[in-house]
Amino acid sequence: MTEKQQEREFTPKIVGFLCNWCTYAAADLAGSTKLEISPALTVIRVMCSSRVDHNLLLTTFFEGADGILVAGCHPGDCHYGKGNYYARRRYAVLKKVMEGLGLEPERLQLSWVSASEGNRYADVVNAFSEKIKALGPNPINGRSDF
Amino acid sequence: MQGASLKAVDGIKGVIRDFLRKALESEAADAVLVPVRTPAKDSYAWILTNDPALLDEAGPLAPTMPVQGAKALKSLTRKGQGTARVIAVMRPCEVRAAVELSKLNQVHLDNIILLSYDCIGAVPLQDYVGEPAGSEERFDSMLEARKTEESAVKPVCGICVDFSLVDSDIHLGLIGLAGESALLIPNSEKGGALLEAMGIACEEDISGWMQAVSGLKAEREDKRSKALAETGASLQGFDGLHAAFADCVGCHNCQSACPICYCRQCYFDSEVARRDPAALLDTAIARGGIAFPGDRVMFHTGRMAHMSLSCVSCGQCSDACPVSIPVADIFSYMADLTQATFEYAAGRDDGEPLPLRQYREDEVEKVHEIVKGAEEEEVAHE
Amino acid sequence: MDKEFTPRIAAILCQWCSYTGADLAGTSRLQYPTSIIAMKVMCSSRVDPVLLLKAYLSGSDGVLLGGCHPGDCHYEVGNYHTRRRFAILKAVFDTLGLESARLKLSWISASEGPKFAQVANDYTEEIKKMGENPSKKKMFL
Amino acid sequence: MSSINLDMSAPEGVVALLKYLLSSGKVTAVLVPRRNPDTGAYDIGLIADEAGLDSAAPVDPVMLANTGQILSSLTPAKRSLAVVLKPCELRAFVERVKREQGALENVLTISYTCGGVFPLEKVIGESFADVIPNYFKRVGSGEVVDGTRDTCRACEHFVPMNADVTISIAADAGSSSGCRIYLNTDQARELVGGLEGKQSDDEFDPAVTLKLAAGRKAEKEKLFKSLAPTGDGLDGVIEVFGKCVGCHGCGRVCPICYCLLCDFESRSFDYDLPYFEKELAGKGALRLPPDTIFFHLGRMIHMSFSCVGCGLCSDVCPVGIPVASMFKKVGEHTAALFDYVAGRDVEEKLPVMVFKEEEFSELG
Amino acid sequence: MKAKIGIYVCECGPNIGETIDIPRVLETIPALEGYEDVELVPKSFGLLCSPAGKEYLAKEITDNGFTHLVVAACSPRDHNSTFIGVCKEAGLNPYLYKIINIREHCGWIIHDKEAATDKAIQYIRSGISRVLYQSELFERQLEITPDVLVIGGGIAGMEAALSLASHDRKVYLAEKTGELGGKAARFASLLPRQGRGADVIREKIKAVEENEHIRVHLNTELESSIGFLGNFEVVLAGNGDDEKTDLKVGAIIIATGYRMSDPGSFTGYEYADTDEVYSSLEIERMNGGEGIALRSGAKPASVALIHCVGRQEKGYCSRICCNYMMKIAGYFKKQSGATKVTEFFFDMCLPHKADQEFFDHSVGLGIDFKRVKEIGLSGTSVEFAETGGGKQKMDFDMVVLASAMEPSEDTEALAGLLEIDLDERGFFKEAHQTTDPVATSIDGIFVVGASQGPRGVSDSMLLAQATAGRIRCQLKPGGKIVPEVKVSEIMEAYCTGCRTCLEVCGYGAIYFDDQKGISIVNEAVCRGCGNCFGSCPSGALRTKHFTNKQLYREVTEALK
Amino acid sequence: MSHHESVVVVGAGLAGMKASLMLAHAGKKVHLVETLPIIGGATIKNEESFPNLECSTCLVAPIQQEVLQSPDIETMTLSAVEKIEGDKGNFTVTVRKAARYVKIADCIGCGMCYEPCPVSVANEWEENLGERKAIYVPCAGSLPNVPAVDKEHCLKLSGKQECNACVEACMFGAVDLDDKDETVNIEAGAVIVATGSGMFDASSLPNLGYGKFPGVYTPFEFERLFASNGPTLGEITIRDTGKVPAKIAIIHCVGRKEQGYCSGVCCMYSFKFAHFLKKKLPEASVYNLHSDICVPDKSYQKFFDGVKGTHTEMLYNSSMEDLKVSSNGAGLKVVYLDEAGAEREIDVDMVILSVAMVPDEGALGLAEALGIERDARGFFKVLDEGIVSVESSREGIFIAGTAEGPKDSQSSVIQAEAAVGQVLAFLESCRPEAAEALAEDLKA
Repeated sequence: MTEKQQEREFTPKIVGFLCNWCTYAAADLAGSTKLEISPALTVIRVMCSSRVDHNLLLTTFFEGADGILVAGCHPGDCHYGKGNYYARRRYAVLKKVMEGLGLEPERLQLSWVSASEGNRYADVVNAFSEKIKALGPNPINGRSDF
Repeated sequence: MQGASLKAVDGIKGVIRDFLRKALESEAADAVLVPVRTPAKDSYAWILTNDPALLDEAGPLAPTMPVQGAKALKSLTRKGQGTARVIAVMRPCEVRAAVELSKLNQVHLDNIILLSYDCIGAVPLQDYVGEPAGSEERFDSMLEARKTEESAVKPVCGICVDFSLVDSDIHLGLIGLAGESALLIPNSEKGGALLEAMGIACEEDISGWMQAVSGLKAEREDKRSKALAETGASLQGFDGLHAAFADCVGCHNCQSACPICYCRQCYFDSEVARRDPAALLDTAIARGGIAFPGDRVMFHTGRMAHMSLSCVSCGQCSDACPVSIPVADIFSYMADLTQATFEYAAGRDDGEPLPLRQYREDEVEKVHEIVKGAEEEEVAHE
Repeated sequence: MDKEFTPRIAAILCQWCSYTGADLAGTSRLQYPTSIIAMKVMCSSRVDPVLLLKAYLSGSDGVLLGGCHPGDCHYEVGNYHTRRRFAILKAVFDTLGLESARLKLSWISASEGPKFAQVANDYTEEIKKMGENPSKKKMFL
Repeated sequence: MSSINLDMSAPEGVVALLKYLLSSGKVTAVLVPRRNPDTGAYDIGLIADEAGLDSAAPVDPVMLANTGQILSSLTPAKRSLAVVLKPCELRAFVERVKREQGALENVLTISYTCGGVFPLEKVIGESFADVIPNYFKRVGSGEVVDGTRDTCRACEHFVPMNADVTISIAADAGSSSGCRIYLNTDQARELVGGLEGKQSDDEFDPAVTLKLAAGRKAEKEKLFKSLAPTGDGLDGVIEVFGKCVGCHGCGRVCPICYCLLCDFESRSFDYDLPYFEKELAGKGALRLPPDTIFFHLGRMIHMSFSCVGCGLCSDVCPVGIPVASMFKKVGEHTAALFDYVAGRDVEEKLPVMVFKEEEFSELG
Repeated sequence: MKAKIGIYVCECGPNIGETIDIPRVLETIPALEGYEDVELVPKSFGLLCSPAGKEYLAKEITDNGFTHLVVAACSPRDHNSTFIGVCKEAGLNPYLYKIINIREHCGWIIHDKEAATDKAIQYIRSGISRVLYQSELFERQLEITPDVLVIGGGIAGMEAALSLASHDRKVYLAEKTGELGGKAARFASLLPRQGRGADVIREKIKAVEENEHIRVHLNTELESSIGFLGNFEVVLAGNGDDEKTDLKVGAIIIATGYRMSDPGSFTGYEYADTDEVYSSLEIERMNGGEGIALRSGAKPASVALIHCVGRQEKGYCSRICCNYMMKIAGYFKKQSGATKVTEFFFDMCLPHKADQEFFDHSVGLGIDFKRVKEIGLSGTSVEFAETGGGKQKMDFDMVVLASAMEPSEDTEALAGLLEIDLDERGFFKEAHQTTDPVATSIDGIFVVGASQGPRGVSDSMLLAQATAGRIRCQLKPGGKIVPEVKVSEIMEAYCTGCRTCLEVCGYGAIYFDDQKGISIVNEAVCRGCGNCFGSCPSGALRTKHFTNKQLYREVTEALK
Repeated sequence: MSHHESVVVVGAGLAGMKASLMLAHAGKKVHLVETLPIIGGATIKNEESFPNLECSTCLVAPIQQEVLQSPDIETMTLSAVEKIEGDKGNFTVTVRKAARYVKIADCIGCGMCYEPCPVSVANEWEENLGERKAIYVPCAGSLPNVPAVDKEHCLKLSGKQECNACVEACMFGAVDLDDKDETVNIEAGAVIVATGSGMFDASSLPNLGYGKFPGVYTPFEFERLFASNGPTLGEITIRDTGKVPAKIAIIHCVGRKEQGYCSGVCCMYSFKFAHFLKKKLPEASVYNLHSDICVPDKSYQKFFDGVKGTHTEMLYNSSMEDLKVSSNGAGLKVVYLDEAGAEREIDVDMVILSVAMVPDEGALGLAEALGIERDARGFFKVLDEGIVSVESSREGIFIAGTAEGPKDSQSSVIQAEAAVGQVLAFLESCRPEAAEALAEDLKA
């Protein structure tokens, strides 16, 4: 197989942590509208985006996820009041660490998708999955020295 | 701000010993926490004492920093504040760590008087224990010249910009002062009250000293940004990261020596972080192999995410590393990066809340940029 | 050394035998020195030797661990385990040249009030002879 | 059949053996030290792909971490693994199995007569590669090699105990050109039996190691004497451990210290101020953080009889305390109380798990 | 015991039946690697959420003796509760079950059937893996006390007390001052749309005093409070004496009202004490007494009423000023029809359907309304510019200012004591401004009346009634409460006591145990969002049913 | 179950749903009667709610879901109250349930039935901005997620043609075109009326051009235009022309004078629209033509300050009668009188009319059916307006939400909660034990 072919055949593995109240609902809406969404994403439901801590994201990344999506309610809409504000700060720290280490921070994405935004959900997931496709596999997957 | 000029008979160390003795004798303080040389004369340890006579053996300006002072303070005050007023003689980075720990409720500073000084750096621990007598000599000559010799101190000391006045109660100015004199500067109400109780009047002009300090600071800032940029460049990507930590043996000494890593048990040593045997084997099969000691890079990056916001660049991690990984340089680099994101500086001010304990609805610019970036890209795609 | 030296001996006693023995010594009006500071545990096997070590390092001049005679343990076999652990502790002390004589294990049954008093007296005398626990003066511990 | 001889140096022979195991599908993966050919950095690889064995350095005189400890995180193994361990690492693993921290099922243990390893600080230098050939030469001739760790030079248990496979290296002058593989168990014969080589019924003869054993013993006595040179008792202990910075790295890398949260780091070792005030009143001075020496003595009480002398604790000590030597010395005494040898036999119960009714009558 | 997992794929008609190759799913599952020591029983069914499906599933669980259950069907938002019900009925702890959403996340969105099937298998495998890490959780029922403490004896507090007091519910009413009624007790009249005269306040006071189920504590303030919905322990303290009252109540209602901001503190209104400038409350007082008069005792012949004083500075409209200024204008007109009354307003705020009528009525009284864009005061001389006009100056005998309402003085202290939030303006903050306006972030603590924001008498009373509604629903006498099960817990050994979790928790569900030096989750209060977990670097927290182990399983499976 | 354990709630908007849930929590059996095929009310038409611009669906969907899943709430869609008999605490409420033609219990909401339906009609729920089939759910994400058949347009039901497309498409046999309307009698102790409100008919003011120019919109039309689950998927384009507007005028107080009151919420939603427009069309110019600004909540001013100047130009319109919207060829021209009474004009592409909230069109009928009074403006009257704001003129019947008068969501919820409190107290007083206790009290 040539490198190019390989590239073409690459189906990324993306893990999406979706907040139960907004983004998970948006995913349902997208589903019931039968929008086509990239199978690259595997959804993991959490109650709130603030539940997602650094270690969970790092583990996911070092376990070889090609992309990680954290998605929750828009700021101000958190079902629990202010969880997503904290989530946003934690995300910013991790993003900065990845940036500082040149670990392709674009593999980590935070998105706000509300329950009525089924289309946006599809767009976000598909765009992210395209972006990751273009980026190629998480380099850790080719390495036996980690 | 004004200070009191102190003339010493017995070198700078003598100035501090004298001051501490007086503080105990005048009952302005109940105890002091200072480094004292170990009986084998091969290191220093933190000693809490109320006995003025014992201070003769104290090395308040220890050449090396075996245990970060904030950790000593933590062991003393983690469970709360007593009534005894304790003067702790600590380097600026130790004071800053103590301030961070105070925010994290691991240190209680109410009855602690932090006495700090212009720091000329610390000799790397392994250098010191390898050659204690020589290190003492070298340090003393640096102290006399009041000038840092970069080859003799830890790399982070050479690029330290917070070597002088920090959030202490009393500061001892040394840099740029002639002869054996030192400037005692009250730096908080508590500190001022102590000096007053000891009958020390602070009426000396300190602008000369301040000028010398800011001069050095400017010099250091320049050096620091260059050095950190270099570190950053060496780290890039999985290759860089792997190279940096290739020799890591997974002992986690860096974490346990770190004053900021206050967890009882590091998450990465915990049961939760352990992967089950089958999962490890699966990963090995998928990648062709995995490397042990396991999760080394994950540990270091995880620690960056967890504590770089509070990192004070004291260099203890490098001191504790048995395989000479420049952990401190790396963390210092990361600390500058993450702290700038939140317009935060670790240990700058006890009143400044920890970034992850608060939020703003309209985020500070850099956080906003990070999050905004992702949002805009999506919209553009639509 | 101070002639008036009265040692402090931490005595950790199993509640079924030794502690009852100590009580008996008391109710029998048997004299034993005030140096003994008795503490009750359910079984001598509850005592991790590290606790005895802590007592030693904290300046206890002597450390006495009392339990039921081998075979008499209220919990069947607890004191056999105690004995092994104590042996390890002693061996560590001996190897490092620490004064293992400051550690004492004694089997005292509930009826042995006199034995308790005897052990207390003898051990106190022995410790008196040894003098103060040097760890009291070691600030670098 | 109980041995196979390969026509290559022992280190090469081990790699060939591992390659055979992987390529024949007898094992799913092997756990073995590797050396990055570009950087010279070592790690311990769990390798599932035969190509990955090219960088294997199975018997290099390096110990980055205790392979026994790593192996225990990979067990119980659902699929079969082969592991190359130093004798002390194997003993550590066995000690861990006794503590339910691992299992022997599905694990093929490969060990070798060990010439000792170099301290970590020497290993990380670039020039280390140059040291290795000379090392194997001297090891083969049964010498106690200069520059290897104190505890290795003083180690008398360099012949593996209960390994499935034993490779003859130390005190075997032939090991530079021939690799003698002894198959000690049925499992070994089943998995390795198909390896192409000169088969024989020879069994490993401990007699050849006697000279090395004697040399090691002499080193040991010297070492024990050198500890705490100027003091004995508390002063001696303070002399040795006084510069401890309390990082507890020794405990963390110790394969025997298996506690998830060391008691000395737990809440029970937090003191409140009245405690410190009392201490201060008594002594006039006290050290902070407290319990510096206590930690080491406590650890000796808890685990010294299981100490296998792997030496990692000394390696990671940032202030160069001879932790391993001290533990080795104490451990010999505590284990001797019970005629116990750590890691000798997985069936042998930990001394603190069992007792005899008639023993230690002198104690009370 | 060997785990036996039932895996039921719902065909959901064509929705899953045709979009996913169910036979392939069923074939693949038993062959999954790594589950050799687990018994997997995969089956499919037409429509599991139908009555027949539920019955079938319940029977399957019982007959097979499943230890765990995985249902591959639709979104948990649709039918999680359905299958939880089935588990409960069949005697399987519902926390040992998991629903896998293969309809919304596979069948409907992945249009290639093969790919959708692969994805479904992946999700199901992940579910199997996860349930093995799930543990049983049990609902708890907590006893409650239905009694209520009301803090503040103004109109809102009294209304709340009256709405709740009954033979099986006691209400304690703590009032800081020596009398009930609050500011409204001094009103000479209410707004016309409020239907009744001001005597309604007096009637309420009497009703409260006579109600045997209400215990009034005058000159009393809250000293401390701990607990949660249904179980608060509070201490009241007399502010004149040292008397302490310990109470157990199920809910706390804050009705501490408002305070008029000092108009003199706003730019343009720096008047002297001797000036004939008054606040609306002063006018109410005069009107209720000797009549509205100047300091000299003379009745004013001309009066300026100025709206929106301090609105700019405070950053909010106080909602009721336009209306009560018209009421006050009416007082002047009633006192003497000849009084020249001029109202200066910026925007007339008449948000109630009846307000316009009142305005029209006021115009009819001859009140001169001037819409201004700027205004200033110097003594009793008013400088202003009307919209669309230039600057003018008019002199009056008297000026009345409608100053912004602000939180009453003890608001901040009370919020600190009860650990509830204040909004950016200093009023108590609602749990949710739109959907939960009378509750606070702490379940069981409610805010009514003007302490929640500027309100008039009738709105305050309505809020009080709303709170009564809430409490009646949540705290039935003799009833119990069932707290959330999927809560956080703290593992003592790993907690360092840094209290980060306390700060990020939005519900006050975590408290600090000084004795132990650790944080502790009050499971009765925790809502299970997991923010505390996200904040804890030590991993000392565990979010039940969303533990790290469980989520790591999902991640690992996602990456296989 | 005795009467007093059961309550009828009329209207499944925010107030009605909140009230139902609370009553269910309190252990009452609730019959929630809704005329539409879905629940959620006006709130779910909005993408975001003021003042915090929270996603309305995120706020309301959990409430809808809980209502539908509650075993204590019987949700009756396509239903209306016909009459009520009995009195306080002992009502018999007659509800007419229109046939849905889809069995809710059997339908799983997959939507397979819409596709083959040959009929396409304007979707009134989408303010006629989009189309729907004769078997339909009003919009994606509707709850209950079960379609209904519009018998007026269904070929078979209207007798136009024999068509069974939807019946055949349904795998579950859930479509039942033989379904019949039915009438049920509910025994209930109390009734809460939460039927919401209507919108002032802008076409009654010809000078505003509504109905005449495609660029003139009502608020709900604009909400649906903006909604990401709306007919344009949130794209703001002018109907017929498909043009993206560059200039938009929002005209306040439409119908205020005619109705005789300020609705109290229009200023806020007008500002919200300005925010929406700027968010989606950053280059657009937005004008708010206003008179008195009414932002009566503590948080509203901040919102207003946030849009004023940055998101919209504020233009004072001193006379609604003199305002005129006309065509200028390419777009629209708005002529109005400014604060000084001078005539001004602006050219725009789109006009949004912020119309008054008015009584719901069914209010009169419902008032008659329930035997309760309405006020002069046509809203349901409450006893002692203002002091006890939830009791209707008939004992045992309570009013909540905008059925009582214009108000914002917060006030609607407050009223619903208050109504529940009153209902519970009322039902308590109706219990025979309570009567006995009272009698005893009196004796004593």
